[in-house]
Amino acid sequence: MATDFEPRIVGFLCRWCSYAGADLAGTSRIGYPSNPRIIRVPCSGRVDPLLVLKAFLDGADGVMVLGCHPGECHYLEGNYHAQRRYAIMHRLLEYMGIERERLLIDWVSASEGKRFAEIVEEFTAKVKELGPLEGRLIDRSNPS
Amino acid sequence: MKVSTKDDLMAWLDRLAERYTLIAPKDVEGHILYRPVAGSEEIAFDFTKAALSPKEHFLPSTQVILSIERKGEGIELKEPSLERERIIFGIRPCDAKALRVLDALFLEEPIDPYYAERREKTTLIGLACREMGDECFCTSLGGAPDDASDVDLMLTEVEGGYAVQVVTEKGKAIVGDLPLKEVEGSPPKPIVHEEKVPIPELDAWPQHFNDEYWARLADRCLSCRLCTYVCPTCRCFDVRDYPSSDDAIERLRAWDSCLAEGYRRIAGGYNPRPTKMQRLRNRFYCKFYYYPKDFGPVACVGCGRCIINCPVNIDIVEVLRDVATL
Amino acid sequence: MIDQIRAKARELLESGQVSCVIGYEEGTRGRVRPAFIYKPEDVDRLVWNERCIHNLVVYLRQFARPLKRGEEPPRVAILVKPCDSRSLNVLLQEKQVERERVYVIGLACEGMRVDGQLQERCQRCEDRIPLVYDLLVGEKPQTVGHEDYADVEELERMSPRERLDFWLRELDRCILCYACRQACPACYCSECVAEQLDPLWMGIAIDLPRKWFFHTMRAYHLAGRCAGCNACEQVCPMDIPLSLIYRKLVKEVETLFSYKAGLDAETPSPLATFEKGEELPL
Amino acid sequence: MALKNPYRPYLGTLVGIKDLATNIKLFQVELNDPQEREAFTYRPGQFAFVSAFGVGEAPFSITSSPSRSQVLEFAINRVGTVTSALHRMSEGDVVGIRGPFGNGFPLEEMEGKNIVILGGGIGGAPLRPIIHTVIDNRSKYGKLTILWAARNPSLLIFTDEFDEWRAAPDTELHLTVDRADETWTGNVGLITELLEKVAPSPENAVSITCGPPIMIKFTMLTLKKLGFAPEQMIMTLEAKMKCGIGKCGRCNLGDKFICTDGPVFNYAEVSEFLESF
Repeated sequence: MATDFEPRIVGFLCRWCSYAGADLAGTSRIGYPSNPRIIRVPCSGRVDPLLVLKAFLDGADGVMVLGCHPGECHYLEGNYHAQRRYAIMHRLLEYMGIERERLLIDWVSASEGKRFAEIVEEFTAKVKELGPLEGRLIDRSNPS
Repeated sequence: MKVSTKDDLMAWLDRLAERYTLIAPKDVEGHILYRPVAGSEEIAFDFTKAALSPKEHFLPSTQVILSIERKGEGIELKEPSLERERIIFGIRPCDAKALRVLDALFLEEPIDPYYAERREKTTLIGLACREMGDECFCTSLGGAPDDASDVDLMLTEVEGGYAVQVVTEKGKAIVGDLPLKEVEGSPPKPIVHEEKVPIPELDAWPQHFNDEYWARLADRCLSCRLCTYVCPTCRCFDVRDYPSSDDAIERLRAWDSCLAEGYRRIAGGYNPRPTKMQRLRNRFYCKFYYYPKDFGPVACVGCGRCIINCPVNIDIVEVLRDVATL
Repeated sequence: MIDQIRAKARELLESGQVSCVIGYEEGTRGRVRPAFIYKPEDVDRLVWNERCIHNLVVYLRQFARPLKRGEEPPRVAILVKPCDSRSLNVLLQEKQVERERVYVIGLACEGMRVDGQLQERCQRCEDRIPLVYDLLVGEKPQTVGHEDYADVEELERMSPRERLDFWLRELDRCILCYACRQACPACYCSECVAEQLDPLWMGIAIDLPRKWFFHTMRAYHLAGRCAGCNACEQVCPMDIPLSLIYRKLVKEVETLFSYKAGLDAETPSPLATFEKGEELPL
Repeated sequence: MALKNPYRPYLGTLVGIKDLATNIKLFQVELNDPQEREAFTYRPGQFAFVSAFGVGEAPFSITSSPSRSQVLEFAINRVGTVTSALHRMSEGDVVGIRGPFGNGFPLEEMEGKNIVILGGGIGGAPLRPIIHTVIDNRSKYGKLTILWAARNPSLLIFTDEFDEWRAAPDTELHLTVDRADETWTGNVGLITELLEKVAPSPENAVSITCGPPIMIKFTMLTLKKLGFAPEQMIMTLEAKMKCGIGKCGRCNLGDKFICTDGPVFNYAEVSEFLESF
């Protein structure tokens, strides 16, 4: 795969934890790849898995959903719902032909700036390795 | 009659495929669909009826009708056009007649330029049916399995190859280097159904508009779009923009169906046709009453695709018989 | 069996217990089709045979509203096969159907046939008698089917790229006619994501990416809710192997949560609930 | 493409945006190309598609009068995706205009007659040009009676023109709202109740109605009661449309298309289909 491929990544970040974690990474001057386009959400439980599908439909090569660690949800149970939904979505996506590694679900607290940077680094590298998704899903294949 | 061997025919099609986009019946995972082919070996010659008519090459299921680009402060509009002339090989007489039905609407002023261009740039090579399929009723609507009226060139399977009949100038223009041999006799007549389906006269329809019949027929309708999408004459479409990149937009036109629940729903939620009875009734009235009144031809060619595919056995032939006796 | 069905239908209609009996009748060209019987004198139209392939539960939603303005919604009777009964349970659990508004005539079933061939879903059916009914007609057949997911596992063994190619090849001929959705009892949203334009999910295009999106989206929505009646695959005019998607989900939901949809009318889908402290393999 | 493409909009610029009522704005559009501007002639009652590029287009009645306004005006209620996108726009933004479409009002037939205008809410938009036409050519028409209604006072449109309408010779303006607020001192009640009270004579008269479907339906009944014949009852209808030229199939009313046979109809033409089109 061409090394100059810069994957398009969408990151859905819970405002109570991982978004703050990303902030912390920034203020602590911890460098990480700029690939993710970050969307702040109120809770990982808010990230309807259809949003992930939509991101892939419109050209994302990878999608991250980051929430609070289980048991630490600001709304008590949002991330438990997310966990179940994504357990299924992961399997479904992989079965429908999108590598499981293109969708990352993980938990990052507000104090884990370093961990956030590591996750982004690792995920970006992984998606880079997998190559672009665009061109496979995006191709218009209508007969005329 | 003039006859070409199948080998000569295939070689000729291969030559045509170099100059034209050749669209032909193709076996796609067990379904016959009209698709662009690179050469004649991809063509399915032996089939009764394609799953979809070649309508999709004149009114594509989705097409860009306008490319909208943001240029600085301004906006630039581009109208896409077809690059190559096309040949559709193997169109059945009923599907060709369906194009005549669509012509009545799309080529009436103001002319639909996208449809018109596709018609203009396409030559139709018809393939006569040997016999009518179980669900076919083209002969009840003035058609025939070997009707050559709506194609440019008509082929009929005969012993040793295909009888070739040049119908129009367009047909004449492409037949040039197809080796033909004069053979005694004429192509065999196709096998047709003895019994015809009664097609109610125009005046018969209005009096039944409020009949209970439609509600009972619609009880089992699933409100899917199947019958309208497989129909060679249904032409409803939707138009909507979709962003194709950060500063480019495509205005798309796509198939739509009068059976879909939200077909008539206006912004704000009001739906003038909220029941599936109203929507299903509209389909039949459109085909046999509104369309002929507005544009001339009946909007049904008797291809039978809706009968074959309707999951709940809403059978247009049964409906026509019922309306004739209501 | 048919005499018993007709007798019960007549009794229910004559006594006014129900306004309509949803069953099967002979259609045209040797097909059986859904029938809606409103009058006792019409019950002889009802049939029961191996061609009664439809899942009639999908029709219950059209009786959720009053037939005439100002009236209560009608009470109806419905014929259900074992597979259909599980989708009825799903709707009961999701409060889409009120149990007391439906009289359920359950049918013991030896499987449906198309052109004499036992349908694949019936070869896999492990139920054979409905899981919910007011009246059971017939006796439980001796033989039951067996599900081994062999075809699903074959697909699982492919690489994701091969699978994407597989699905794009299969979905290529989809025309987004939505027959699968319309035939599905569990697809009852008043406005489907597929048609929602604000926010803009799919738009109106009928193209390969959107076909992939639609089927994946619908599958996700049916995870933990699909009872496996296979109506979607049955109605597909393009014979897209949709059961491969839905059975995969049934399999995963069973593995992850030990749950099968529609076994009863009480247990909610695992995707509608959670257990505190659980950790799932993501 | 050699043919004139009826799907290609003219580009126009929003030269003015004014608040008309809650969620209703008046958009003034000037076509960018001077030749196109010159060639764009229309009649009261016709409509045009307005594009919010990136979202789509929707049909709106042209609420300006050819005789009065240099720019095209549209009164647009924010209800759906296209209208919301338009409401987000500001002056100077580019829109698309496709039209004019439809038949417009039968102005010639209306000459010499008393005219009763019945407008409900945003339904007043297509009626404004007819009011202007009658006022500007006052001697050509008989008495002008305007019944103007809305669900509540904040939804009445063109309120800044009421004084002008009232001041015109032989002209009456009656207002009503379904629900009053603390500022409202006028009529409260449905337009049909007001219509019964005002009771315009059907003698040598023609009524023109536009409003929500339910209002049109009941207004027709009241007009009938007052003695209006179906041919005297004109209405202008709206529907979801995608082309404006009779192709897309969506706006049929029986065998008639609202876009090409309408949007102006008399009751005799469409009564059969009005209930369930």
